[in-house]
Amino acid sequence: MSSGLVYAVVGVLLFVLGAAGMLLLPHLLRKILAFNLLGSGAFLILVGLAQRDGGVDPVPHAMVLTGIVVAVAATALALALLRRLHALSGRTQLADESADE
Amino acid sequence: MTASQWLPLAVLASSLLPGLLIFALPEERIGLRTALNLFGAVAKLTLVGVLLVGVQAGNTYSVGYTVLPGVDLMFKADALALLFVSLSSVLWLLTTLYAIGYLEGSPHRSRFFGFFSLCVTATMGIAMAANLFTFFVFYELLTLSTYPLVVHRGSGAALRGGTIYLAYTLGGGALLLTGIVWLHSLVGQVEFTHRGVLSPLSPHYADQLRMIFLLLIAGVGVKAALVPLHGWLPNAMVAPAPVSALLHAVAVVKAGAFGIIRIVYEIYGVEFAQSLNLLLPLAVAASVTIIWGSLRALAQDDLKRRLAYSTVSQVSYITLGVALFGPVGTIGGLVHLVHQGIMKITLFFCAGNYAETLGTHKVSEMNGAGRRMPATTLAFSIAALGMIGAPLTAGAVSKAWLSDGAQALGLEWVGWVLLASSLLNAAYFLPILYRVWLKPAPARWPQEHSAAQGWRETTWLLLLPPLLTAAATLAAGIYADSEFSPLAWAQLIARREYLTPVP
Amino acid sequence: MNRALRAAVVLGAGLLAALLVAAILALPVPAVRLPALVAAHLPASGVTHPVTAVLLNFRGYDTLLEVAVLALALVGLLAQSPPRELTHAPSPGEPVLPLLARVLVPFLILSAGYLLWAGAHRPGGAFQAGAVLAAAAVVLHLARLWPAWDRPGRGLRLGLVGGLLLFLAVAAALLAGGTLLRYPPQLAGTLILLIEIGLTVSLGLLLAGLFLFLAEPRSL
Amino acid sequence: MNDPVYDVAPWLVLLPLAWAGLAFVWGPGRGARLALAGTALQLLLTLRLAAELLSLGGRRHAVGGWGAPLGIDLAVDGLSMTMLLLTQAVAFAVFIYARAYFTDRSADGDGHGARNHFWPLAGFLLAAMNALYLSADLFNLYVTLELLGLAAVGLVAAGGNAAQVSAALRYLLVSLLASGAYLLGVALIYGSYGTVALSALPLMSADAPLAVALAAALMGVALLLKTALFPFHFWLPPAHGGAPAPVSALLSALVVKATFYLFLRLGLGLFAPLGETIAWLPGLLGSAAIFWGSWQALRAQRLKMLVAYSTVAQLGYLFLIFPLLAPDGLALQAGVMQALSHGLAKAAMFMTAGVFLQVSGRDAVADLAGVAGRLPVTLFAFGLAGVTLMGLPPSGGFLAKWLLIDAALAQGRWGWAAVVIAGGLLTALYVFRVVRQAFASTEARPPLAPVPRTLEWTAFALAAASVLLGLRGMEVLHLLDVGAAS
Amino acid sequence: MMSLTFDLLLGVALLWSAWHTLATADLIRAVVSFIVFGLLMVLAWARLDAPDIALAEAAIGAGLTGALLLDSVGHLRARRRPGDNG
Repeated sequence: MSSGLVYAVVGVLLFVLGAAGMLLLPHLLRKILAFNLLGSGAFLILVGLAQRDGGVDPVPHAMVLTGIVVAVAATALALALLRRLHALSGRTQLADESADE
Repeated sequence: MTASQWLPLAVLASSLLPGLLIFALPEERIGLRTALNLFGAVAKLTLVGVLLVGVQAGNTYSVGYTVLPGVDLMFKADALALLFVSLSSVLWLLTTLYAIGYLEGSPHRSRFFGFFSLCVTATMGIAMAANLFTFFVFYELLTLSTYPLVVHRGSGAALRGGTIYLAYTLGGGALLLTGIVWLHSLVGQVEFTHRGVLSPLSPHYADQLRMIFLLLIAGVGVKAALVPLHGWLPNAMVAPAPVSALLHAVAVVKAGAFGIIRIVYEIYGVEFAQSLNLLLPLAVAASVTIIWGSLRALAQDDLKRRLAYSTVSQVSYITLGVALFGPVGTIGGLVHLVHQGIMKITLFFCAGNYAETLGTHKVSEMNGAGRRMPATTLAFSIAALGMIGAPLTAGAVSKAWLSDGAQALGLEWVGWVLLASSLLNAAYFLPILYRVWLKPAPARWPQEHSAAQGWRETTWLLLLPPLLTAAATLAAGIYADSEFSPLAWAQLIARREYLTPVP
Repeated sequence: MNRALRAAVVLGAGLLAALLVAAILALPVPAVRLPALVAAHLPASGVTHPVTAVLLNFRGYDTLLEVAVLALALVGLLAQSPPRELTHAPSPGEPVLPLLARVLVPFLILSAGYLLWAGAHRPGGAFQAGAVLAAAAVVLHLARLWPAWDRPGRGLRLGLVGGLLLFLAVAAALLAGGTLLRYPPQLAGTLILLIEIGLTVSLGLLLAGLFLFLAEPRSL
Repeated sequence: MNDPVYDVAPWLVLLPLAWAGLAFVWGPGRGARLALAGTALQLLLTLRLAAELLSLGGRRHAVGGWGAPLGIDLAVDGLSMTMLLLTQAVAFAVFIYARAYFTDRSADGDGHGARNHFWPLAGFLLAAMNALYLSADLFNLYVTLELLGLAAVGLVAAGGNAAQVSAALRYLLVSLLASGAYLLGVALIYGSYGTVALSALPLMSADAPLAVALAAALMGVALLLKTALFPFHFWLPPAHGGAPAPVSALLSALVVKATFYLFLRLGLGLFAPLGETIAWLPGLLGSAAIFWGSWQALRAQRLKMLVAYSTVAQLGYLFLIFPLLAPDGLALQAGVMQALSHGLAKAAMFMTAGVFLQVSGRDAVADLAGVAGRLPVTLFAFGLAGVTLMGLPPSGGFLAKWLLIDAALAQGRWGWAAVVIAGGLLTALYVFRVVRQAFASTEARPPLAPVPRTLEWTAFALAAASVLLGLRGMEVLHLLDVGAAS
Repeated sequence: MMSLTFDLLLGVALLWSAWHTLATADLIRAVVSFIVFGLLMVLAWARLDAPDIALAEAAIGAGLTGALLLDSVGHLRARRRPGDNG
């Protein structure tokens, strides 16, 4: 088993953990953390799978660099929204139901 | 573009363009709006006259536009189309005059006349549609453009009536669409053609074709107010009088009846429809409607509702004529399309006049109205007698041809239906005539209009249209044998449909 | 969220994990090998470090859009930062010692410059350099040597999106010649360096901005 | 590698990015004119591109000159061209509207956040959509999806009140989860085939590795989440119904179409062999969306919520095409026609809702009584848009419905035809719920704020376009027939 | 197989820190776990011969994101209202 494959499997577990966390955890900050775990999992899979035979593949490296920047951008926006929501309503969770009104 | 192409389009445009312009007019531009209305109506009449001469000479007028592969928006001004077109355009002119007088001083007139013109355009499109797709387009357009007229007053009753109207007509439209697309998927696009287009299909499809027939007839049957699809018509009577007159006596219900004619004659073909055993059920449905409508009319005290049920009954004469396999019945049905229109619009004009001048809406309030409003009442009486089928009126001609057609087929029960219907007609019209002419007038009318003083019972704009249509009722009866009568035109159509000598 | 739904999510997650692991263990050898292609075209790319070549040349278009994502996030974030409330409790947490910051920051800036320069032929480049610059700003802020940012002025706004606009300008100039981001081989190295310099500044500002526009105002 | 004809396609991405950036530099609330000029230019370029496509066929543009699989390819065919046209046309109209909408005196609680940041965010949004339609590379598509998602979220949140922020957060989290799933799919594809260029990937047959099937499932679910297909629709109504009217118009008309397009593109191409076996599923979900969305629209108290739920329902139609896809092409034509006409009509509808809101300061359906007499143009626009949504002739929606029923009946699939018909009637129920209320006469005549005519007439123009589209069906289908460049 | 053992250990550490990030009750601890996770990711990238990503992860993934998260937690804490649970 190559390192690539090991990290791909770890990536799978991270992704699934993050996805479950995004769905199950009520606190918005946790959801944001979970999203970052999920993203890291996907990055690991991308690079790990591409390098499962041991060689180095620069293409997924570039993709992951792109992905990391996108992730931090999304995280910052999410945190800004969370802080705004907290400031306006004191809430740190989304209402359970998408009520009509 | 040749004349044969632009003439049908011009007929459409002569009401569409004024309608669109009227929408844009501010409320207070009364003069310009009236001019536009009348210009459109007169222009349309002129164009229709040109078409009539041309079609009688054997010219064909058609124009098409491809919308989707194998689906065309197509117009054709043939003899049958012109029967409906000329009826509608003559009555449009009269109703426009009437409406100008009727709505004087009321709000939202630009909107009213705009949609009114759109309705007429839709009617023209229905009449001149050359295939089911085009027919459907204008059929739904008619639904949509009538709705604002039904709810025009914005009262609770008007809104309710509008909702019921939509529920029926949109539902019917959905059935119609299903039938049309089904047919389309079987045979592709079919143009309306004399003697139908489906007979070459293999017998394998007979069951599907019966289902499609049911869907199509149910779809147009809503507007034709076939029982049990008639429920919208009495409720739509909340609309202002000109709307009831033109749309619910002429345009909308006739659009349904006209659709039945097109479907039976020019999609299925009468022979083929007969071979699928479709005509007898249709005749039964029409007969039931005739009797049921009359019975319900008897029970109504509200004049417009009584007239509405009378419409339910009378429009089915057309369907009945169509369903009577044979040229004589056909002629009866076709000619009734025109005759019923003239007569029923007269009645609605008069009902509007009574309501406007005296504030009477109920039959029971009409005692002695004849002496107060003799001209209106005269027109009303002529039309009512026509409806009953009294000699010398248009109604007599229709009924005679219909019962002859039934006899030719040996369908004795149809004769009984017609007789019963005439008796019922008499039962709900004659008491009114008795009241208005012979009973003493009350001391006070429910809501007498102060403007109508002196010898004039109302303004000439409200009086002229019913008098003219009443005169036409008589003329169509007395001069039925002349060359340009509706009857002659119906015979021309029947000749082309059956390709057999017609009496 | 009710219990059944939670159980379903956990179950689904487990199933997905099992399937994914099974799938990646059974993966066949891919038909296309990009590393060979990258190596083959590296000489024409204008740089010698393969990742930089992919990032700014072969897949430079991705990078262009990615910078847009970052700029966009900042715009979205600015829309969320309410007017500063000055009556605010002191921020929690231990401030980093100013002395450390004074030592660290020059070092960070130097290393950013190095990363930018090195990116052409070894690991590093605009992203890392920009990130290090941003880190320097964050450290300064935590050491209370640099204030949080309020509404940006026009100069700062220009700095924030300048890198993107420069990148766009190069792309547009090249597109005017026929193909998007097709560098003439002899100019490729120069143009990439130009873009990277612009990006380093803007990325540094953008990444720092993500923090500084959100951060608590701290007394200096 | 490139056509001898100069390729304008990449400008459709560069231009909006450029004016978005410049608008940001200009400053808060500025840049409207720049945006309008840019969008007008984009519209012209799109028209030129469409004309070229009709005469020369599909296009492919190798970014950087490298070509797939090393580089990224842009590709235009009939399908993407129709979507590009829709995007620029609707955006142009909405921008004219937005310029008049975001004035200092707008008293509708939308705040200044929306006004201050609308133009840059809208530019990024437009760039994202254009880039998505042009891209032929799975990873590049991921970046465009992120750009699109963040721009949309930013626009929803920009108003800055609690409901908007909450809706935006929900939208953002859904969008991020979906993007993550999509990215995992890309990783699996790259692992399986060593490339992410659509042109270099083989069509995935039934005996493809498990990883590929999983990738298809992950990417499919991701795109359904972003397109808000029932039952993934929960985020849409608060986001679309809560945002300022111009934003709602952009989101409902365009943004969900972009992810639908990608779903369709992958379903028709890459995953077609895999997709055929489960094509009934999107159809089924689409049907559920039609019924659920319509039902909720019927119950909604606020007009914008009603329109937002209508989007949920109308999106359902788009997915009805999947079980009906056949070589006759009817279902695909129906889908594109529905996407176009819904795009025009829904934008118009949200714009009319914005007019009502600006004029009366209220948004409840019940408050619309008597509007018919006072805002006839706006009500007319609403009605015309409603005609398209109901699928009544002669609108584009009617053509879509006709094609869809035709496709269903040609295959003897009665159930789907029945859903289409029933959906049309349900739509009529909620459309006329509004129209009826507008016609109601009312004693109370609360003062109405004057409304810029631009607002009324841009909504009207889009609504009229959605109806008139029904007369230009042939042009759309001709364009759609243009295949991809090899 | 030294390296494989290291990879497996690192994998376990990654998963453990990730789990801790989501499961720990205290938000500050969760964020600290996340920063630890980020630093472990740097190692993972290094093991995957991806120094570029490792650099970016260190600066952005662990550093900047961590700082952002910490700042936000502080912000939420400072304004927490009664009855609002972390």
